[in-house]
Amino acid sequence: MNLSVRIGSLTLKNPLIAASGCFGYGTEYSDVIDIATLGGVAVKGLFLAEREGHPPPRIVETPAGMLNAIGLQGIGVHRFIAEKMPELRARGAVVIVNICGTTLQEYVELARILSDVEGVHALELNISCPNIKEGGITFGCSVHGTADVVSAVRKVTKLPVIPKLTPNVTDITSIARAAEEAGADAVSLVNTFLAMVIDVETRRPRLSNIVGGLSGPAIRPIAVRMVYECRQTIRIPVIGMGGIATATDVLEFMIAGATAVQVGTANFVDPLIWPKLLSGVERYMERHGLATLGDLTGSLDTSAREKEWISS
Amino acid sequence: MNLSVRIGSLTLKNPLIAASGCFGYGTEYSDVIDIATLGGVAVKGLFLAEREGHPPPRIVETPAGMLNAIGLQGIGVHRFIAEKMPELRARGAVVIVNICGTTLQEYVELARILSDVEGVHALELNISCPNIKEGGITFGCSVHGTADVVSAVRKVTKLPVIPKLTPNVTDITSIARAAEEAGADAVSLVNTFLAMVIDVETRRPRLSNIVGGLSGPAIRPIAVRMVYECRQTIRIPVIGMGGIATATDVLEFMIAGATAVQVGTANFVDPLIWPKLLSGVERYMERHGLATLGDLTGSLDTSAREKEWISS
Amino acid sequence: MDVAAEVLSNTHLSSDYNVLALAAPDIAERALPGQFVMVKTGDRLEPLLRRPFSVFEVLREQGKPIGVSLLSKKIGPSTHLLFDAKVGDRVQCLGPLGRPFAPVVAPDEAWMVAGGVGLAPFATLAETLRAKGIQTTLYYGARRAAELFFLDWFERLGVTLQLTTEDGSRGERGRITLPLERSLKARPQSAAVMIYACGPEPMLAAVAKMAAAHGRPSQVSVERVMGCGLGGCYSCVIPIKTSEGKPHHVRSCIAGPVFRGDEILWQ
Amino acid sequence: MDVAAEVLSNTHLSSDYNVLALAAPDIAERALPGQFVMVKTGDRLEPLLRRPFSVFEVLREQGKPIGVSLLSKKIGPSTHLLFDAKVGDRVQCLGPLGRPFAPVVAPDEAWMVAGGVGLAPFATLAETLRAKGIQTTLYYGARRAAELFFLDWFERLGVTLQLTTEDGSRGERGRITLPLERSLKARPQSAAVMIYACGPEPMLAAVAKMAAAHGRPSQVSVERVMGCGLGGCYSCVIPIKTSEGKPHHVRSCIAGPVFRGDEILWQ
Ligand SMILES: Cc1cc2nc3c(=O)[nH]c(=O)nc-3n(C[C@H](O)[C@H](O)[C@H](O)COP(=O)(O)OP(=O)(O)OC[C@H]3O[C@@H](n4cnc5c(N)ncnc54)[C@H](O)[C@@H]3O)c2cc1C
Ligand SMILES: Cc1cc2nc3c(=O)[nH]c(=O)nc-3n(C[C@H](O)[C@H](O)[C@H](O)COP(=O)(O)OP(=O)(O)OC[C@H]3O[C@@H](n4cnc5c(N)ncnc54)[C@H](O)[C@@H]3O)c2cc1C
Ligand SMILES: Cc1cc2nc3c(=O)[nH]c(=O)nc-3n(C[C@H](O)[C@H](O)[C@H](O)COP(=O)(O)O)c2cc1C
Ligand SMILES: Cc1cc2nc3c(=O)[nH]c(=O)nc-3n(C[C@H](O)[C@H](O)[C@H](O)COP(=O)(O)O)c2cc1C
Ligand code: FES
Ligand code: FES
Repeated sequence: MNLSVRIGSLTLKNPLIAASGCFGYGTEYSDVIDIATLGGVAVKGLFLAEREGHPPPRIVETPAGMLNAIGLQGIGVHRFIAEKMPELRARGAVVIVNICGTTLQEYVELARILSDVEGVHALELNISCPNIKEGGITFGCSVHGTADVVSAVRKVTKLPVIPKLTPNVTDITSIARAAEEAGADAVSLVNTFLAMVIDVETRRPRLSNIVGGLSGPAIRPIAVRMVYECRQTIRIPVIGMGGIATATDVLEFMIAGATAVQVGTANFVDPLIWPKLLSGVERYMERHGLATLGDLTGSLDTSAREKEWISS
Repeated sequence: MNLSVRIGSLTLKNPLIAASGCFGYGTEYSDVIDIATLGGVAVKGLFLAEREGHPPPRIVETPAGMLNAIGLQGIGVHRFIAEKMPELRARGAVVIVNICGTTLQEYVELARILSDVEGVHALELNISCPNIKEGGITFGCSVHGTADVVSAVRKVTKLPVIPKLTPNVTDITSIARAAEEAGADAVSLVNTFLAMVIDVETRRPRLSNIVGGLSGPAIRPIAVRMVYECRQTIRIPVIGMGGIATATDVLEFMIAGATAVQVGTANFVDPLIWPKLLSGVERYMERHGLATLGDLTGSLDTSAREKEWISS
Repeated sequence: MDVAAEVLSNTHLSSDYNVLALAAPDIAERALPGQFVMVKTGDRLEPLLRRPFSVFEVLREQGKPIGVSLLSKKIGPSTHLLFDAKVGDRVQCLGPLGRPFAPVVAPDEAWMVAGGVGLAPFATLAETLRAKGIQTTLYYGARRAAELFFLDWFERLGVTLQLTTEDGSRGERGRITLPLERSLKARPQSAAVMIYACGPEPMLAAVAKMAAAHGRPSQVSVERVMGCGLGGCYSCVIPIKTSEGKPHHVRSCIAGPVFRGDEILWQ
Repeated sequence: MDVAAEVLSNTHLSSDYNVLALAAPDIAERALPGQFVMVKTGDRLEPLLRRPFSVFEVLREQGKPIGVSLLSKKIGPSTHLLFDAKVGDRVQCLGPLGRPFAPVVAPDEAWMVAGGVGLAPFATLAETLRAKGIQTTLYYGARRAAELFFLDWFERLGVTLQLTTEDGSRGERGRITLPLERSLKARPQSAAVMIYACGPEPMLAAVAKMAAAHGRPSQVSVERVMGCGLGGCYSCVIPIKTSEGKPHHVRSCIAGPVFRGDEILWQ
């Protein structure tokens, strides 16, 4: 069955993408699964330079979710290209590099560098990391900031440019529209929700960073709504994510309007989730007689619901 | 033990308030518990006129939460005063009336009417209902809208004025500050998060209104963060809510900065939750040698956490 | 009345139907036919909310009420947990709640119309009616023969059975409204009959309209998604006809679940 | 290697300690002392994430590995579920994961220092060491006598025991670092000894520093909150000393959980 989807000039063999920061640099998982079977791999957010990130504790579990404040620890773009890309290329992974800058210039610089790297298939602009001040969130929370980063990066790369939007805004559609108008090939949403957990016995935050980003099934209904809103507003593809843990969740995002989806937290719970999600989607397509995923994306039926004979 | 708290000129015997829309008009629960033992009862959102609300289905369960789109069905302020207030007075409930308007005038009118009603202890301004367009959300999502409603209501009432803030904004602290400057006695937060759930088999929204408001434990970490942020920003009391289901959750909100809390969804799960929450808070106060809740509110310790010998 | 009821037994009737016997004397003592309990299975966050279940049987030991049973059909998390519940487990039960069925008085006859798990409230109703010597017939429709339960039990009680299955594997093939309509046609206007119905809403609508068309009163127990069961959330509303014509939403948990068939504005 | 391991037995050692035997031949075959498994208890959303547990025993039937056991201490949702697990239940186990302990070679001695549930990795390590005829001592500290487990088992294996309890109810009163320090002082520099430690981090820090102070090498198994166990999330980092001096965060799930005591920058 053909489950391929198009994101700008890029064709993914299926709509399942490993979410950035939840799949290391991809190489960590190459013994666990064949990473070439994924639609794509969004690698951990990269800055130009190496970063140590926040001190631990960096995560804490919450009702049906988790909070993280990793602080974008990473090896920096140069070591990534030298140490990780060769294996990713060799394994045939579709690499989407998630880039973070503290300045507009840094995004541009990263985009320039990565555009010449064989095997890099797209750039995801992380303008939405909630737990470091410099993490581009300053850009991602405003229409102008988003437009500035996207158009600046657009100018220097032929790679698909995919700004990743934060849900911590009053109106995500205005940000999505700004991204589209600035030349984005797609938008991905959502990043995590700024949140916190307190240990009442010690009266201290459970994360060293005090606040962190909420992910997992808990946020799914909000993320689905945002994908739906953006689908109504923009024409470019929406890559949806936020709490996907089953094939049903993948379908929910696609019906709401996602062209592809990313899975983060659920990959921690089950690193072998990918084939399960894929076969679940396939079975659904067969059962509903759908030929391509294009028939599914945005197919939400908002006409009045008739009653079913539910209990018989 | 003295668990009383002050909200403006109002003193509550304890910090536990039934959240608006989750406790009917209070009278529905008078056979289940003694509603006078609650710190307060925030009654279902009232407009001037009666409303039929949205067609069912109006709720759907989500991971560790629920979505609702009731659409503020209600009997209107006049029938409320005539039919519900007498019993609420007789039972000694501390009544906080949650008012909703489609126009600024309507809020003012409601405030005028309710100010003269014996037994009405405070006004909670619902400028944050996510699932009806006219539900004041247009006010609640902007600094100016919030300031306008609060100062207009402030002019016509001596009752404590408590705007209820929406979490669906980029910066809740700016809204909170606007409310404070406009003369609010306290702010309550959070209302629900705009969200949606899709039935993938029918490809229809699970709610007739398509979108609804997310509540319950799932949202607690986001709500706690917002209470914490507001506590850092404003001087007036913060009434915290969002996913409180245990005494530990009550304490978490208070440590984050809440002076009082509201409980909504958890009251559906366990209508007898109130004494359990209260005794849990009392036991904690004793264990930690705290004399008043004032010692607890905002007592979050953000200094570096030292390690504990956790597994021995 | 909220009880942490101990599971006394769990009888699987099929791959998705089970009867759960629960120790709850106080609920058993007060439960009337058609009333329900709000059930919380497990102390976890999923399922988060309680779920409404009709009181199926009132369990007695030497005549005195010791508990109630639920007839449950597996469709989601709560009913899965009820299906898998083990003896000794505890299930939180709030109730009895809601408006019960109003029994008729002889010589009026009672016709109970059940669709699938809609059978649940009719065991206790049948007992009440038969105890008053009322002629009682159960019109009972299901998907297949294997999902027609407790037939002997109702027969022993002296209840006349009219059965249909959607696949014709037992009784008449088709929906339960077929034999019901025949009986309504056949019955002389002089002989009074009250029609009770519980099941999927389209069935309730059909039965209510059919009863009205033949000048018969009906009482239907509606199933709405319920958040609280106490009138607190306004999730369970159903549209009722009003004098002004425009529908009015009433809470089926406290104004119902039993309504007069002609009160409801059927979609 | 992710296995839906069947619970073979669940032995409660106290009100909060239990040993869970799991059928997992493939994990058992590959597990090395000090390695761990990522465990998902239940198919629900709470607990959502897996939790790391050391392989306590490798279970064998006629010599061939059939499974592993976990020594668990109840502190939250996952360990509660492990404590309450019933024979026949299934527990999802991913592993074996992480860097194991490096065994010494005779005539070097091995001193294992365990704090509380930190005993877990030392059963398999002791077996390996004793099989190679290495002189092995277990320094084992707990809150009270009732929480000192498997003493006979270690003795039968020929392991010398040095016990402390915080309340003095068994062995020496106080922390395990007391007898350890005495032994370190007493031991002639000529006689090599490797110190292995597992337990709460402050204990690990104390042991590592003590070993270094006496010029002894140490291997410590650290406990960090782990989101994935595979290097994917960067939640489990621990600061390591670097040549430039400024600490470097390494992932304890793949670079550890066993580290050289002198690598770690102890807070
Ligand atoms: C007054 C009353 C009495 C009831 N008595 C019984 C009974 O005796 N035995 C029994 O098996 N069931 C009964 N029900 C239905 C029962 O409440 C649902 O089957 C139950 O809530 C399903 O919960 P779940 O977690 O298993 O599935 P869920 O995931 O909650 O529901 C599964 C699917 O069924 C739909 N659904 C859930 N509840 C209802 C409902 N009440 N009406 C229509 N659709 C619904 C949901 O929207 C969802 O699509 C009764 C309902 C009411 C209102
Ligand atoms: C490599 C490794 C091996 C381990 N081996 C064992 C073992 O053999 N037996 C055993 O009982 N436990 C072991 N642990 C600890 C075990 O992982 C935790 O006890 C478990 O995660 C608790 O889960 P929970 O859901 O019961 O409680 P949670 O609610 O997850 O945790 C309860 C409290 O303990 C804290 N906590 C949880 N995990 C850790 C941790 N790893 N380090 C420090 N604090 C933590 C949490 O922050 C929380 O405050 C090991 C940990 C690691 C990293
Ligand atoms: C531990 C962790 C680290 C993350 N790191 C990044 C990151 O580096 N860049 C980024 O854009 N998003 C990051 N995210 C956000 C995820 O990519 C994803 O947007 C979010 O978790 C929602 O999806 P989920 O619910 O499936 O996890 C991270 C999430 C988690 C849980
Ligand atoms: C069914 C339902 C109805 C609600 N109606 C109102 C309302 O009328 N006015 C209002 O201000 N908030 C309303 N809310 C929001 C709650 O008061 C509360 O802010 C929110 O549910 C978060 O708290 P919780 O997680 O404890 O439920 C409603 C919530 C629910 C679940
Ligand atoms: S179920 Fe809450 S009002 Fe009826
Ligand atoms: S636990 Fe995820 S990187 Fe170590």
